[in-house]
Amino acid sequence: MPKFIRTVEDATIRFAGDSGDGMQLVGTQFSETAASTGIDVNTFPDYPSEIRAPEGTLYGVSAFQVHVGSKKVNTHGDVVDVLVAMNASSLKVNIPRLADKCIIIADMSGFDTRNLKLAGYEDNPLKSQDLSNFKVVAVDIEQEVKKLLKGSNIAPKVIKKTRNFFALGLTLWLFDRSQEHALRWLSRRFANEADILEANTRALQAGYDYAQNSSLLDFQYKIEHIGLEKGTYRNISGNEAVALALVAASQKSRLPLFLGSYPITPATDILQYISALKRYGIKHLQAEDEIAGICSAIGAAYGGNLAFTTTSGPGLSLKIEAIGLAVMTELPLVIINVQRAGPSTGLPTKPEQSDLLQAMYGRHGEAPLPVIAARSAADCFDSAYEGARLALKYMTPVIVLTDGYIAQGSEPWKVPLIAELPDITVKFHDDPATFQPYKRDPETLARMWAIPGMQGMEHRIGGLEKQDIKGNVSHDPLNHQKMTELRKAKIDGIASDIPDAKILGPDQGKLLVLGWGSTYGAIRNAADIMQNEGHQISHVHLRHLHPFPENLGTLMDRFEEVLVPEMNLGQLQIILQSRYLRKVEGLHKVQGNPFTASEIVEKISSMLH
Amino acid sequence: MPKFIRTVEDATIRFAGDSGDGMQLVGTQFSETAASTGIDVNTFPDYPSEIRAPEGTLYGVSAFQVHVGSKKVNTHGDVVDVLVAMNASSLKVNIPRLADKCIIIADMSGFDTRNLKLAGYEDNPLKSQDLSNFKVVAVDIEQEVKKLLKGSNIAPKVIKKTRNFFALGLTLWLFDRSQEHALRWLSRRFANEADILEANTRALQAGYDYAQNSSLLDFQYKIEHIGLEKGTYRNISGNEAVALALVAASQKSRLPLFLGSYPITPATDILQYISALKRYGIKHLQAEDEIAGICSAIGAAYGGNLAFTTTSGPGLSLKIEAIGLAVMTELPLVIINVQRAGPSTGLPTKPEQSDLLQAMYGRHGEAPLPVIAARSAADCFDSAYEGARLALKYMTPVIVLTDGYIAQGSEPWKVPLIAELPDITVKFHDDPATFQPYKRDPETLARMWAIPGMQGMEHRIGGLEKQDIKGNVSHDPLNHQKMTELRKAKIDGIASDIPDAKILGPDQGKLLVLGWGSTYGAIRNAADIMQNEGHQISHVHLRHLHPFPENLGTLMDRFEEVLVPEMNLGQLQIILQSRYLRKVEGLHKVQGNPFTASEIVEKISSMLH
Amino acid sequence: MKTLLDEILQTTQSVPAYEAKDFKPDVDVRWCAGCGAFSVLSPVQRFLPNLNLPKEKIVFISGIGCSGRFSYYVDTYGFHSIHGRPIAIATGLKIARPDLSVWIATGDGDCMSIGGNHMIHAARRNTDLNIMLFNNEVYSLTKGQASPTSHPGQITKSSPLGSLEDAFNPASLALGSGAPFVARGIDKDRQMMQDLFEKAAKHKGFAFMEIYTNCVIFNDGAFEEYTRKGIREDHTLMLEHGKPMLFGKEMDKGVRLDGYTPVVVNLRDGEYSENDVLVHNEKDSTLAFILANMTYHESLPRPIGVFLDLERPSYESRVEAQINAEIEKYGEPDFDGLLKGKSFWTV
Amino acid sequence: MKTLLDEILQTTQSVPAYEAKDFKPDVDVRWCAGCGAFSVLSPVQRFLPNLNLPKEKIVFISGIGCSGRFSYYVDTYGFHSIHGRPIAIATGLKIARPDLSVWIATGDGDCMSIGGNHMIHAARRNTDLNIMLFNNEVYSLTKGQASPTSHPGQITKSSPLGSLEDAFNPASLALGSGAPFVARGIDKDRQMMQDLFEKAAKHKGFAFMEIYTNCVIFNDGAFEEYTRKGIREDHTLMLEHGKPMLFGKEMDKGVRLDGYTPVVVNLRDGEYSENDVLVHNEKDSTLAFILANMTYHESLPRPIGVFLDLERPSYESRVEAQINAEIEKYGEPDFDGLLKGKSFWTV
Ligand SMILES: Cc1ncc(C[n+]2csc(CCOP(=O)(O)OP(=O)(O)O)c2C)c(N)n1
Ligand SMILES: Cc1ncc(C[n+]2csc(CCOP(=O)(O)OP(=O)(O)O)c2C)c(N)n1
Ligand code: SF4
Ligand code: SF4
Ligand SMILES: [Mg+2]
Ligand SMILES: [Mg+2]
Repeated sequence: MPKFIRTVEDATIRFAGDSGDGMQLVGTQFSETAASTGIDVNTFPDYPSEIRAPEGTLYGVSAFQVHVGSKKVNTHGDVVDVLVAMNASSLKVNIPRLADKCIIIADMSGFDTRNLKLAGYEDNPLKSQDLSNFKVVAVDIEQEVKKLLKGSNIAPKVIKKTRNFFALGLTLWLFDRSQEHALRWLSRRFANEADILEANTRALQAGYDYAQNSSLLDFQYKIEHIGLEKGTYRNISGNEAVALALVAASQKSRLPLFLGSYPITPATDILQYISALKRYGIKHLQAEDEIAGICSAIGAAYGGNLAFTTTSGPGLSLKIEAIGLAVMTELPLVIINVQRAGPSTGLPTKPEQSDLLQAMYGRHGEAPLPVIAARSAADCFDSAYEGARLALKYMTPVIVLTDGYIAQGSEPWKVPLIAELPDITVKFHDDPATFQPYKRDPETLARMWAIPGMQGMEHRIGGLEKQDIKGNVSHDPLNHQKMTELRKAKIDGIASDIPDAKILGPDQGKLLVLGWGSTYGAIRNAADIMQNEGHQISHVHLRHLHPFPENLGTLMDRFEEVLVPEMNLGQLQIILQSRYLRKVEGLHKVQGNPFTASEIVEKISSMLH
Repeated sequence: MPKFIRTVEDATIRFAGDSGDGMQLVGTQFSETAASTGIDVNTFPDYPSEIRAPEGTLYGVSAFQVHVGSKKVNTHGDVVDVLVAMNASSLKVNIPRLADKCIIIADMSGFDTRNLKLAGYEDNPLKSQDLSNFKVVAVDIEQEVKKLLKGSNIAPKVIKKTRNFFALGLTLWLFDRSQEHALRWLSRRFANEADILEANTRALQAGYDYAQNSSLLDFQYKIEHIGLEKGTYRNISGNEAVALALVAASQKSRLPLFLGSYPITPATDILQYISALKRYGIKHLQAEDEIAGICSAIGAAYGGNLAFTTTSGPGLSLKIEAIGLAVMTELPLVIINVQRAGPSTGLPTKPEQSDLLQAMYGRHGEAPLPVIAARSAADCFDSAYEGARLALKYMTPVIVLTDGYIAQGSEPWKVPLIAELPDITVKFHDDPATFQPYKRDPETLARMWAIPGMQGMEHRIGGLEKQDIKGNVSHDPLNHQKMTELRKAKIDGIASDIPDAKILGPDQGKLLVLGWGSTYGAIRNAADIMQNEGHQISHVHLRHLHPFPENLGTLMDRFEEVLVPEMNLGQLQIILQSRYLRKVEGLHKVQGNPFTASEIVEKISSMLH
Repeated sequence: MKTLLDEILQTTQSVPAYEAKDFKPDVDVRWCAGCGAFSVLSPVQRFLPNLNLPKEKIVFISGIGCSGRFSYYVDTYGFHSIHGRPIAIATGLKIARPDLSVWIATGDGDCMSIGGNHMIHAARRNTDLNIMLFNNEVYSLTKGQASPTSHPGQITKSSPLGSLEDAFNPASLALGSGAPFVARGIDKDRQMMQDLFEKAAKHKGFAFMEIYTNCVIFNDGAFEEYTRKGIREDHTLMLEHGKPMLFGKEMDKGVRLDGYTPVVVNLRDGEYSENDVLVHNEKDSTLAFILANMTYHESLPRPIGVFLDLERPSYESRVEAQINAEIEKYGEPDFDGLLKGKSFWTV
Repeated sequence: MKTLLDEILQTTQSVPAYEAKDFKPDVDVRWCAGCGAFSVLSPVQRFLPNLNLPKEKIVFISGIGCSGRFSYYVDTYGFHSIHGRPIAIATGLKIARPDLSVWIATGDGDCMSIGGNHMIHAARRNTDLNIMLFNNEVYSLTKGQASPTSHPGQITKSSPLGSLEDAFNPASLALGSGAPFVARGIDKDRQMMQDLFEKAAKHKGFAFMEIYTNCVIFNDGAFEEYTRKGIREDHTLMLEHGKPMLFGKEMDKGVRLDGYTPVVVNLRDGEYSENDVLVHNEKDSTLAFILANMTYHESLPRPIGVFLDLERPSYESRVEAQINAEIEKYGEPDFDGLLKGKSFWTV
């Protein structure tokens, strides 16, 4: 039947179902299809905190959200335009997220008496007026696939499991995307399981056809291609990007890579990813605890490796003492902290930005180190790579902050060639005659590096204060003052080695929105909206949180007000105020989920009036 | 022979010798005598970092410094007026500390060829012109005591060991103090060792007589009595004061006391002190590590004890994660951190104030808690007691900061009666019908407390975010925001429960010197000097570092400039600037030893001009 | 020296006649269907009435992991702490409050990996704690990484090419640390579990129970040899104090010491009889080592039951004794005197 | 896949003919006169030439404690780390750099208290590290507190009324953790120490050496029974592989198994002969447990020497093997390809 074409700039689709329904899988397929067919995507998986909650329950709902658009979408979408709901519970928990007129694609087989009861529905909402704000497309997918595959030799259990691919087909049609990517994936994945391959392939096709023929769906979305730079692209999550960044930095520096880590949500993926890379010669240790994780990395760094450790809040707290040792011994070390909601165990699966002050100040003694934050999944690559660059160039531990939102969310990433990446040249000191363990490069203030195995430069390092240049243990008062100041000067000096903060929008004006980390997307979109409405506002998003870019102060000075939206109670705010002695307004969200653009728009508006 | 009387306001005497020479002992005797005979004292021991360095070496010198005065002396003295040097090394390392005209009482037997060589002297300095700035009183003490005890049955080894008491006698005479206290101590200590008792007693007397008759000592110091309030006094070190404060708070709150700790310099004394108090029913655990130290304290607090943990920098770093748990579970806990020079192992026996930012901000997640700092040895009692009061009243962990200087230094302390101490009333919730684990006292916002063993109030706490009031695990976004803000509001609210900051000096003026912790003495003395010279400066010394006293901002506003001297690179400065948005000048000393008043005077002067 | 606690806790009420259901709180149990942890929970709830303690005197402390949720599922006092630290927290609690019965629910990661140090020290110190180690040989809550009890070669998300580490043998580690009570249980055998809990409760001191719990999601079937009827009889040696070590479907195999190495002998062919077979003795610490050391030997059955059950004074009882001796010696403490110390003066 | 390290470290120079003095750096040794640590340092310096490695390939890593200073006193690469963590640091170093010979100097507090978790995991994991545990049964650097090897009743600054805790038996703990090489040495017996270091160096895997070192300041005489001539013969059992376990001034006493419990028998009265006595076998892990378990038994001599010396592939060699197998399977890695992944597209 003939359909309208509805051209939109962006749209958000959310696949929701029971944990066993395969929503993560088809969500990923949808987003890969979208991205590879030329539109922008940004995704976020939303698992239940239970490993496998009882079927059909409200807390067992698993979802995967995809935001697609003809320009950079930046976030996984504030509100949902299309909901796929495989059962009653997945409808119910998602209602608050739905946009007006949202299309709800509901699998009626998930709305039987049992499912309704588990969701706490008295009546079937698909049949009531409750959803009158929305457009409901109710399909009994189970029936459809059973019909479709009747007579085949395929087991009923397998047939039932194809419901998600039927739903995928349906949504692919709705967004006018080809089935090719999904088909290719299926044939790769189930190369040796012909019946599963056939069942899913046919379900996918059937879903697509169903949509095409359904009178309920009277339009198709049209989203223009986003004009991307030429190049090779892939979807990438923040955690993958971190792992790849370290691999790339290891290639670039020509140092072996070593990861010492202990599993913790939401950082575990990085360890898992690295653990599969033995064919690339990469070593790792899943240590007995976080302390051993970082200490083993310190040992590997001491041995001349590019060493890193990965963790999340509680693990960072445990690594504090050893970070101090890395500061004192001036060994290169990258510490990746994937922030989650605290304090203590907090909301372990939810993102927050509340480890910034700890990263800055959380060590006993004066122990300064660079702090860097990634703004998006793809930016995790650049940020972690920059962390490695600084660590090796300045002989220092570096903390790189990401968070559960961008770590697990994904977006397209233009894949660089390693040859094109910024230079990381390591030079071990190789002249025994001039070697001194604490002699410094006059420019960077980095100490000389010689590693075990290098002849004639045997020396000893450690956690006690060391004599300037010579590196012997020293209790001399003035030496301690000097070394303390040198360690600080070394880190402060990095300011001249990093790019100026870039202003997105006018150079001056009423309000500067200053952000860091994963709030980038929401702030970007909010700023866009406000700028389009003609407001005199700008946006600066910081990668380098310590030291700050040199121009940051003057840049802030050109605005009447500065707003810092943070997923904490105002941590960057504290640092900025102390450093620049000016009042900064905060917007603080600590709800275990990211800002929406509209929350920021609202705050900006209220400040402008 | 007739002597002059030299009346002074204060004087500093330093007992220095080899580690085996018993300098700590006679230093303590001298200071106890001084204090109990009505003049003020302030002491600081200065051990070598080696356990037992080879005899006679420069790094084997052990010293004990006593500052006495007719008004509060506040510090252990910037420069030394009288040096007791038992050997060549102890003279050499102390020369830089000596005041012009300093009296050097040197034991010539410690300046033989061997000792001179170990000290790196070519010629005997006692016989050269090198010491012409000083007044040298060279006595061959070994000869003197040998002469004295010749014919007695006392072993030569014992006789040699009495040199320190001879020196003590000498100095007691010089300061016109009676030998009574020392004699009493000797007869108690060596009640069962008649020969040692006799030898030391006679050596003490001989030293006293020697001084009286010596033509080299042509004057006696006279120091007026300090007009102390009526009461009972004792000398106390900061570490002892902390231990006693917790004991007192436990009596006052009527809760059993529990200490969970792991040894670490310079905090170990507290653990050792507590471990000897079993007859007072006090329990402690020397745990396997710092983590178990604090965790066992959390367990004891959960069981209804007044629980505390003691540590120093590296140990605080290890306790960070568990502190977060105490914040989340809202259990009362006192964390004593005796700061030492960092980062990492740093200068483990030397004081510093560089853990403030860690105490404030060093936890993952938003985990606010009160931070308190003690200003002097005796003030450790009040500060630690206040820590216990806040912990129990507000159901929160509290960090109390002291440092190696005041922890090991001592001063007279007016001993309170427990009955007179500020009230600490604990009320467990005892009505099962109204019990809710996270229901709060509307005034303090402290949550209700019920402990295992109380019937009908079984409940579960933990590190996951909890539902307001009910205390169930909650992933609700708005609940997390609310709880995060409640935890902050609870701590912020303490501001109204603490005294206003007290200004020492004029209410307004050119310069406010704002300090915290052990810099008190040096700042106090510097401010005194400047105020006496008529400068418009004042001094405020903070006990409460988080939250600040409510009047602090307005108080600062009344001064043109604010100076914050700190033994770090400007940590309070960072907090103040962020909070009050005004420039604060810093004076930063990180040399492993405290400020002298003159360093601060110099800085104030330069700021006033 | 009466404290506030002595007042509020002094009620010496009689213990109600509980049933298992009295220990079931009104919350949903959120483990996966079929999780082995259920098979630990129910014998716990069934044995608790036999503890003969008012429920407010019982505390469950857990760490982080699927096993960590245990403390929500027993209607007593509970503390769901942080990863690896439940034993350290429980140690403080038990010393401070010897009147409580303290139970710990922990996992192979929580107890043996990050919490290893607390485990071995608690064993040495012998505080009266009852440790239930839910050993599923994998990190489950974090979705399937290798644990210190994962076997070499095990494919997990963090060892996709096969684990390269040897596994801890928890019983050996506990014994090597000095634990006086060491046992191994199996989730599927609920009666045995219930008996085991009762024995652990009776034991005044550190009681270490390794419990094989099947994780149906991330390591399903890890213990099938020891749980599946028809197979398990040939692969497990059920230890009983004073009884010869026989096993097998027909109880026709035995364990014998060859020198000091345990070997399996067949009793049917007449070479060996029951008299040649080792007799279990829970009081013999050397035998306990030998038995623990049998773990992971392909040719030997896996011992299940109580390896060792020795009594020595618990740490908290030694603390109490030392305090009482001191108080006896010095009399009622004088706290004002303590503050004054020995060298004071008056003005 | 050549790295910078392959370049700078590739020199295959011959090993100089070192003498002990080549391993003495030009610094003052700052232990107390008479400290047992000296008696470890000198055999180490004497054995190092026999390692047959260029000195730059040798690394000493230490924690904090008097023992921690060790790394300053050997003229090789050295890392004086933080309290309790030398093994964890060494683990990373050895995995990253299997070409190095890695030695750890640690104390009973450093290794057994705060560092206990790293110790047991390193034992299990079997990284090729050589652990020298300076056991002086006290915390010395912090001036005399109880340690996990202090004996019950020991008076220390933190146990002024007598320690209430039982001591770890380091050998049992190491064995219980899975250590393949476990030994006990005594500071006073320098030749034995030197031999022990050579055996440990030869052992490719985790080698755990408990060394009784006398602290003359805070725990003087702790090991006198095992060191003083005329007494020690009756209190120590010097283990030798393949030799019967005889001891005593006249070598007229032996250790025999009674059931599985070791007992002392007198060979003079004719009831028992050398043939009844246990024969040491370093390859038998059950025997090692039995021997370790003899520690602290008043009536039994203290075993000294190598308890166990088993070879199993070291962790770092397994890592290398897995990497090599993967590279063999997949060929030269394509890093640009890795960055692109499997699902990429081009614009
Ligand atoms: C300090 C810290 N590190 C890591 C984690 C993440 N974490 C939670 S549970 C767990 C392991 C769980 O394994 P196990 O103890 O075997 O419990 P199971 O889930 O298998 O019952 C880990 C690594 C954490 N919560 N805290
Ligand atoms: C994290 C941390 N905790 C505590 C300390 C203090 N400390 C230094 S050495 C030591 C114990 C030393 O005992 P041991 O390991 O037996 O060494 P020994 O001095 O007896 O050789 C302690 C507790 C520290 N430096 N760091
Ligand atoms: S993941 Fe495994 S251990 Fe966790 S609840 Fe499910 S079955 Fe049990
Ligand atoms: S204190 Fe003891 S262990 Fe330390 S150096 Fe002196 S004798 Fe050796
Ligand atoms: Mg597990
Ligand atoms: Mg020791």
